[in-house]
Amino acid sequence: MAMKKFLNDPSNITKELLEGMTACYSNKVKLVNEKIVVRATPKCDCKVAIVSLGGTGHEPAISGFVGEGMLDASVAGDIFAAPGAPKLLEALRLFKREAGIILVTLNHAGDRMSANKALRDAQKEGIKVMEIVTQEDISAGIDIDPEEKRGLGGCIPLYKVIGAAAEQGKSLEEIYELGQRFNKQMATLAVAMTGCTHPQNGGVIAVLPEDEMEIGMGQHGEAGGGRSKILTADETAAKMIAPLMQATGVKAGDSAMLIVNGVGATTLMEMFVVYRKAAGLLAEKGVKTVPGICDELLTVQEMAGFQMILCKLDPDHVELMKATANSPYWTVV
Amino acid sequence: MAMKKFLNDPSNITKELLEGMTACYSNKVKLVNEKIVVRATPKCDCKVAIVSLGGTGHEPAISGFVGEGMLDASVAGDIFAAPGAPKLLEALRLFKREAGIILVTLNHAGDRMSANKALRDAQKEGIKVMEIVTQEDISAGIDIDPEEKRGLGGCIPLYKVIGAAAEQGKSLEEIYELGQRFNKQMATLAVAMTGCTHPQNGGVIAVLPEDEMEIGMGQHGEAGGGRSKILTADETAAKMIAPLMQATGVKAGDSAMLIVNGVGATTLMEMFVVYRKAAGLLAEKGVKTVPGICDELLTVQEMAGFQMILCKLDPDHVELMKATANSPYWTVV
Amino acid sequence: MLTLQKFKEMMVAAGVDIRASEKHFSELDAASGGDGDHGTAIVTAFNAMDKVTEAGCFKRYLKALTDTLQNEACGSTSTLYGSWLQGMSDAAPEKVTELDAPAVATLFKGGLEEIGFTTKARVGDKTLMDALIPATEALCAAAGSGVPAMFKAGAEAAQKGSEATRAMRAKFGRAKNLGERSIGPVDAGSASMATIFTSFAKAF
Amino acid sequence: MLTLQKFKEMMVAAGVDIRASEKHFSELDAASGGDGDHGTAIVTAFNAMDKVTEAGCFKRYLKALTDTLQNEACGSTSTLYGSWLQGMSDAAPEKVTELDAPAVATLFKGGLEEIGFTTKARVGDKTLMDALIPATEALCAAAGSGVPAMFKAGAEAAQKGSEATRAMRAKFGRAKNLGERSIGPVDAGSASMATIFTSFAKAF
Ligand SMILES: Nc1ncnc2c1ncn2[C@@H]1O[C@H](COP(=O)(O)OP(=O)(O)O)[C@@H](O)[C@H]1O
Ligand SMILES: Nc1ncnc2c1ncn2[C@@H]1O[C@H](COP(=O)(O)OP(=O)(O)O)[C@@H](O)[C@H]1O
Ligand SMILES: [Mg+2]
Ligand SMILES: [Mg+2]
Ligand SMILES: [Mg+2]
Ligand SMILES: [Mg+2]
Repeated sequence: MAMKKFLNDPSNITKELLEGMTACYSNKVKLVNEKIVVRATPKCDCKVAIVSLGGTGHEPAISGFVGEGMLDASVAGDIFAAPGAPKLLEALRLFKREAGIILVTLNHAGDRMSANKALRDAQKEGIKVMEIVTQEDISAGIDIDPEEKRGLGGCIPLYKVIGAAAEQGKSLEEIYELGQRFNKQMATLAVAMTGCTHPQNGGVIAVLPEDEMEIGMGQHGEAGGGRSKILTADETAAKMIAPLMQATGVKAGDSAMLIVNGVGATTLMEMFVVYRKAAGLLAEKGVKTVPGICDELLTVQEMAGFQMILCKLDPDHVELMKATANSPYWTVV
Repeated sequence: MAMKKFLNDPSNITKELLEGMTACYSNKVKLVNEKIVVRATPKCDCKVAIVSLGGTGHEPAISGFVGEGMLDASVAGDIFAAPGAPKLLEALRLFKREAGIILVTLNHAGDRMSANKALRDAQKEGIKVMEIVTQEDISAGIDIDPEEKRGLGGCIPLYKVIGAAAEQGKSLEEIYELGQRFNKQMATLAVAMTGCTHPQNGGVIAVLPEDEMEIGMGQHGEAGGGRSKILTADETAAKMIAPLMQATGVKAGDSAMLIVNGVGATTLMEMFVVYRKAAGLLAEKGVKTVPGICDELLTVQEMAGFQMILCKLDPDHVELMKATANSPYWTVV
Repeated sequence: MLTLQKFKEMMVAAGVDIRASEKHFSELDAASGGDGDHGTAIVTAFNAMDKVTEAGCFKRYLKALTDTLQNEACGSTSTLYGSWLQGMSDAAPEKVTELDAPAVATLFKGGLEEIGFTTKARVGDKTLMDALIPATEALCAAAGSGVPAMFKAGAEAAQKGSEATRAMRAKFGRAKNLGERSIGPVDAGSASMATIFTSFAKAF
Repeated sequence: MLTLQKFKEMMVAAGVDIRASEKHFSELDAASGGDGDHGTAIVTAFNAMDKVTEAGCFKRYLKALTDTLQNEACGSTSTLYGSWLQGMSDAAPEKVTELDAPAVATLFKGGLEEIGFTTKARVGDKTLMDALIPATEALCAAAGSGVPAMFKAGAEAAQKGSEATRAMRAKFGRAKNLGERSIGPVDAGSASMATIFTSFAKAF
């Protein structure tokens, strides 16, 4: 069966998509060194730079969040594959500065190995960089070793918070502290209903039976563990928000941000229905939700499903969420 | 086969999705009279109001474009069904004002019939309203009677232009003039690769053979006419941009905006690849593209495909595109 | 004679038959290149009309149907059926609960006239008008033979009109861009309209 | 003796065999709960290495392979194979184009040591280490029997190690969240590693 995707030579996908994105949003981003997306207008190098890395095929993430008040650079690998260490090192060199760099790494084997190698090399070259690793997928358990938790869409609100802090001129240590605090107070759970097609090899990833869904699906269709018959939107929302509340520890009076991150084919219509129920359950418990997001942020090709991301917010995080942002896919006036 | 969607009672979808959207973006929009989405903070009634109507199931459209610098209200019907005339009349009453109202209607039978009826009734009540009908789908031909052309995603950039003009305090006649001028200079062409499922009755709309795509597909999976074997992204882009250029009449030196509106399952990755080629072809002809959009704006459930929208811009349109906007799904800093 | 009570029973009967064919109407809509929801739309319309409790007279009952339907139904059905019922209500004499054959003809003539202002579609355009126009004409032509014969004639003409849409190209509604490929299936709206006239005849 | 020329031929042979099984490796990746791209990744790596023209000596050839691979390949493969080749390059004596059996053992020992710094995975964790560790050990243990015997022993051990991953639960990489359900299929990375050792043995 022919793959139902609009593509040219599969080995050029990453190159072409980055060219397309930067052509479309030419007022916000540009492409340098083939795989590094940076702001069209760089911010003052007196401020801390925020850099992140990741595979492609998850658009708009990660490059779509480069811009004022968000990332300074994203380093792209290839479809579902982290960039190699040399490319990441190149990016760190580009942003070498007194103020320092925060590198955000999602906890996946490939990303971690590239980051570790690049960080060792950067250190040798005297590049000042602190790493924040996101590991917020609670599908394998809430109280397990963070090293066992994958990084899913929670990196995106993290970019927002630390990006805003960097824009305000906060120091490397301050940003690291408030970023880690944010990082530890967020949790994500994913659910899938269909598999997806790998755009380079046409292989189908994560086939699910016709009447089943799976809570706990990973960022690339990797299986999770919570298969069940298809539940209603409200049942699904309830089943996901409960462990997320437990994991983040939100309680009455706390502020929180709820994000429903569509991973592909699931419509915004459905995401709104799910959001409504989950937000209602938070409200029932007395949690104050700040304006959230229903949108595709970090996707898994055309897979049907979504990630529910819950972030417990401290007062400084609430303020940073409101700060101006101007990336292609997260804009705050 | 069970429908692979996150839903509750199918007859409540519209209600629940509107509640979810307005809960999520509570700082921007709110729901009144069950089916009318208005701004959280209304603009001064000394300014012209912009109202539009349409069926649901196309999220984020239309309600996701209510906000500062965009729509004042959207009137929702039900899945793929325009609101009835009484609901639209209610909305027109809510925005009755000296400055007047612009009503944007997409050219679909149901929408037109509701709008015609509501406009007749509004006139009797002394509500000042001028209608702009979008009819920019060139799939049935370029030079045919506009009444034969459907309204597709081109309404969204139109909202931006006239929304910005209204925010600046322009008069009803001025807004109507620049809106119609914009309207007549834009064109849309859609392509689909898969059908979609109607979320209320589970029926499959527009089945396509495994190895075929169709250029000219309508807003609800209605068939178009241009079936072919699956083409590459570049071939598809070239095949679509050529008639769009002809229809809009863009030529060397003109400014234009290019939008790739994903209708459902097609990934942003693919849209970028397509955008890159189409923008390249425009550049080859000497057309100056302003920053565009690759995103899901007006969708057709989980259908794989996209709409390519080309807008020839006059200098005033270029400026209006840059003005601040703050709706949930179109934000300009 | 057509009593208001009987007419209400006919509406209930039509609702039952419409619901029984819901899926079929949606499939016809999709098959001829529409958006596959006509069954959903027409059932929603009948569900709305079922809520009407108004019992005063033909005029007020039909007006109540019009308002409820237009408020609760969406899409083309809302305005088309809204106009049809509105036209009948307008044509109904004041405060009457029984209609003789000529008055029934006037009622349906009024409905057709009003819907004709809402849409430009006529016979041959592959819409519900292909059932409604001949049905109304046959029903009126049979006025001399009494009310039962009128509904019988209406039902036959509606079914024939709907069948004839198979060979037509859609020129209105969502299916119009399909061109040649819309030829083949019966138009969804004409099918539901024919069902309504058939139910009317059976229930009388 | 292993000449640089022969080693290059072995690399080319491995590339041919790896390409022939590309789809198989991706399927194994998906089957055990990974993201279904290991074939794509490992072929990209060999395509990159094919571009290396450096011919000076083992050390420089292996360093060139490392750099090209790390620059062009992405994902886990980039860093894992990068470390392996880097370790071999570091262990190779300067300016040498022929290696005797003990020197070959030193080369592969160096590769294993370096990759061991990059990942904590060891035998039993259902990764490429399940092929690489026993292969390296068997290859080194056979050093007394000459180079051909070394590669033969390496190939056998790699295949056996890879086969053994069937019964294992993934603890590293993308498949790790699958738990029990990762039991059954062979680990993709171990399969490609076993293919490489088998190609080496055949091509020697
Ligand atoms: N402009 C029109 N004039 C007359 N009938 C129409 C028109 N547009 C649609 N119809 C009728 O409505 C039917 C479709 O109804 P429905 O599916 O409920 O509406 P929608 O087009 O809003 O999805 C068509 O089969 C046709 O009979
Ligand atoms: N942390 C790790 N340590 C050792 N090997 C690993 C690790 N992570 C993955 N692998 C190996 O890599 C293989 C998957 O490779 P590949 O699919 O190319 O990478 P990716 O996980 O980036 O998609 C696995 O089958 C496993 O053998
Ligand atoms: Mg991968
Ligand atoms: Mg419809
Ligand atoms: Mg329809
Ligand atoms: Mg993989």
